[in-house]
Amino acid sequence: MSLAFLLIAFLTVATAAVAMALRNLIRSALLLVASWAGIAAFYLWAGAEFVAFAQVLVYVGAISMVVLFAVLLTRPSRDEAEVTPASAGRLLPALITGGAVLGVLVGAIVGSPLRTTAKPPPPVTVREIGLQLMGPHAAALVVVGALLTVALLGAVVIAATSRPADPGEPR
Amino acid sequence: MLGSGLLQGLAVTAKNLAGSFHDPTRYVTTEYPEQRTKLPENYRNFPFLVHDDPADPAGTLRCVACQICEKECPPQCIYIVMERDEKGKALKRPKVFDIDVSVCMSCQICVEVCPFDAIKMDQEYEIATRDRFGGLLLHREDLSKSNEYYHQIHPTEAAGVDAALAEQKAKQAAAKAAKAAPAAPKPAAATRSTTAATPAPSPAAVTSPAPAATPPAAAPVPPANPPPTA
Amino acid sequence: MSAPAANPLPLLERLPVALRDACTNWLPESWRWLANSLLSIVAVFVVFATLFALLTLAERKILGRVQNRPGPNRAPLPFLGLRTYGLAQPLADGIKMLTKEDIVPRGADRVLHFLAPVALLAFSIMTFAVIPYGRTLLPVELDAAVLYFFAAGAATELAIFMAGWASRNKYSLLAAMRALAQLISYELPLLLSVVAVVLEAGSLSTSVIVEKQGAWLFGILPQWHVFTPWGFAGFLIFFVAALAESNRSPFDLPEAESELIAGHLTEYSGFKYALFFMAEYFGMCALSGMGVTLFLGGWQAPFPALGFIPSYCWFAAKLLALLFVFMWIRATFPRLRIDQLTRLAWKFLVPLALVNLFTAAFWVLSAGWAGPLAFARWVVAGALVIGPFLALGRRLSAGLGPRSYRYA
Amino acid sequence: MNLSPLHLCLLFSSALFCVGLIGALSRSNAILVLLGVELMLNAGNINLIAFWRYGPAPAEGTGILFVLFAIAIAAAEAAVGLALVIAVHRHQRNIRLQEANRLRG
Repeated sequence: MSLAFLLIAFLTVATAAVAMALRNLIRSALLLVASWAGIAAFYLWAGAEFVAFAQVLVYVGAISMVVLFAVLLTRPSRDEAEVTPASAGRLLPALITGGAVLGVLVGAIVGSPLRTTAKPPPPVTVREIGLQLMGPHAAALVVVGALLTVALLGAVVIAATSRPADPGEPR
Repeated sequence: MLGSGLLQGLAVTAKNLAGSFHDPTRYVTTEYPEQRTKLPENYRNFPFLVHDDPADPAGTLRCVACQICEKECPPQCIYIVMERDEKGKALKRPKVFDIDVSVCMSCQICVEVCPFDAIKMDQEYEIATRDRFGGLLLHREDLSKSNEYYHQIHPTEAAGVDAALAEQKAKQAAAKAAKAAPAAPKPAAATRSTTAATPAPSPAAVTSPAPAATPPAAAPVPPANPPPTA
Repeated sequence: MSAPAANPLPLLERLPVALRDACTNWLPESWRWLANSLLSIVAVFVVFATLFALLTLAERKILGRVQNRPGPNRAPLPFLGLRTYGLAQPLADGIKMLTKEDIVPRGADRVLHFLAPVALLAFSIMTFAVIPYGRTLLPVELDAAVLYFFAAGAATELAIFMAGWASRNKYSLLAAMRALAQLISYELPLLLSVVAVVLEAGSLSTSVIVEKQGAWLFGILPQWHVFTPWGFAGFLIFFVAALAESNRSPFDLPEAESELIAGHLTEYSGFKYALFFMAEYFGMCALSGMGVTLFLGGWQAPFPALGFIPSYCWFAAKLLALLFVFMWIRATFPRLRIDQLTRLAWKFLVPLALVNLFTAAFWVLSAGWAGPLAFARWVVAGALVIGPFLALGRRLSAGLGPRSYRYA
Repeated sequence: MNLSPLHLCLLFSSALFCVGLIGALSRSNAILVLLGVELMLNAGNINLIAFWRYGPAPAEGTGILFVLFAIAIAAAEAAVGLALVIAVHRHQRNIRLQEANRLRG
């Protein structure tokens, strides 16, 4: 099972890295979708079925669509979606920062004796998740719901053009 | 109410779906190569040449190679060469009569100008060919079809033509007789139209289903031209 | 496939599982599950590929009959020369598709152009995994099966976008944008109508949802969800949204021939085109299967007396009936305009689906009402369904009517 | 050095986090920066699931619920962020972050 994990991890990180380096925005968005799907595969591997499907539904189904729409609406020229690659002046500090963070994280992780349990996780059924959401976490659920509503309304308001409706527009 | 129109539309298509199985008036398809619809009598597409005797198609062509149709043809798809004997005397029949049906536009002008009722419109529409250049160039042999065939495809019109031809022949015979008897007066031209209405006995008219009564307006009445032998 | 039930089932009911077991019994225990899963995949694929072939023929036949013509009826069976009412037409189509040249435009993104049909077909096949085809026929028993179904279905939108973008064709790109807008718009009512079912059944598992619809009212009336007020409205919303999600007429804007040539299919030919076609039909079958499962009682027989007929036959019958309605609708309605399409989704279906959710909640809460209260339950739920429908429908169709033309 | 599966998961998530970080810092296209931030969020989610799976005291489903909430918030973030990108593009005809330095639209 560890082999499956390594494969998933490698593919996920690789697609994400390539996506971040590509010039073609559409390709990088699609590769990132592959990366998100890889994360969903990791959730499946870890036994969190429900989260995996939610991840696919939200990221592959919804966020990718919004991203693609944004890319198509903001293309620099009409014909392509190429963007300038990262300039050296930005890339170098970014690499140094990222490398430093990675070094710190890896050092901390490898150096810390993490206690782990050998027993498999308790199987969490959808029913239990629902009960938890509606019971102890009901307040958080309501807050998230309100947040999502406000965010969507805000997004619509921000993105909508303020052009007055054309009176001659066909219904 | 919203949706009632949608339901009405669904009902219409459902009626068609069911009706096409039991109602022959709805189901109008003919399975073409096996079943064919009967063409209307006035259907026309490309010209053909009429001959009178199936035993000798080349010899009894009505065409005298006068080249009127060749000159009148708007897209110029007709090509005629008159046959001549070794002394160069015209034999009044075509040696070459070609129609390029890929150029022909089915206007029927050749039929209307022909003084001899020699060229008529055919109903043959399956002319597809694999030969791009030669296949659509019809020669005299391909074009030559019998008077009986003409009666089959255009019965009313053919009967009128036969009647006119018979009358012409009778008039010629009368003229010959008048020549023999010099005192006889020439028949008036005005009598032609009245006599054309009377059906003339014709061997081909028996095969035609339509009664060979007054020819309809579509049937070209031969114009008052001098007889070919004049 | 799921474990057999406790009480012995009739032979016909057990037949598919028994056949599978006969095929895999000789294998060691540790390998058997793998062989079983592979067999399930093969069986599902073979059945639906055959169904796809027959559906293409049936669709053309039905469209033909609606237009009072026979439809394809000439392709003869090979080497026999028998026409059999065009039964060999799918074969001829398949050979034609396979032997046609595969053309990729010069400016196309070759990788994505190749990947799009493959991904689309893969995701469409994945959706078949969680549909219970019969009492014992469920390829994968998942706790969150409904969520899985829609997650896999959501990925197909991406494939359509890939196809449209990779073709590097204005029409294709327009189609891709339209497809995105349409699929996002209709995902919402689709999911909302399903949530009502999940609310009633209390489970995301398809097998549980079907089993909950197994009772009979007064011993004769089936208790399928479609026979409740909220279920009926939910089914209609689901069906309309499913039409749009599977790009079927009258919502086939992404591939509208008259406006966009063929949309994202413009630059596809040969076998890739066939894959798209197959995926479209698979998507239609999967959504119909889900509709049958969620609303039409799945594999349940409509009357207790008809229980002797195997459950998978009932499922097949319902699936085929639903597919027929898909085709019937295609034969009837003209295509919507893009603004009408989005308006229908956001101003009509989404509010209706939200109200329907309330109706379903009321229905669940009032489950214990008996006697005259049961009657009141029906009245209230019915009013909750019909009232918003009339009000919203009036708003949607306000100002619209048969047009009168004046000839200049 | 003997790494437990939990260590591996955490290394995986930190690698993903750093990829997102480098992307967000180095690219000048606003959409790519947003996507980098999304990746970092996802890396955090992986940690939550990893600790739920291998952690010493796996409370019933808390990790899963946290991830669900995080996914919902990520969706909201993506929607607002991309709406902002579109608004910036409408004003500047450009979404290079170096040039989006005016507050007045």
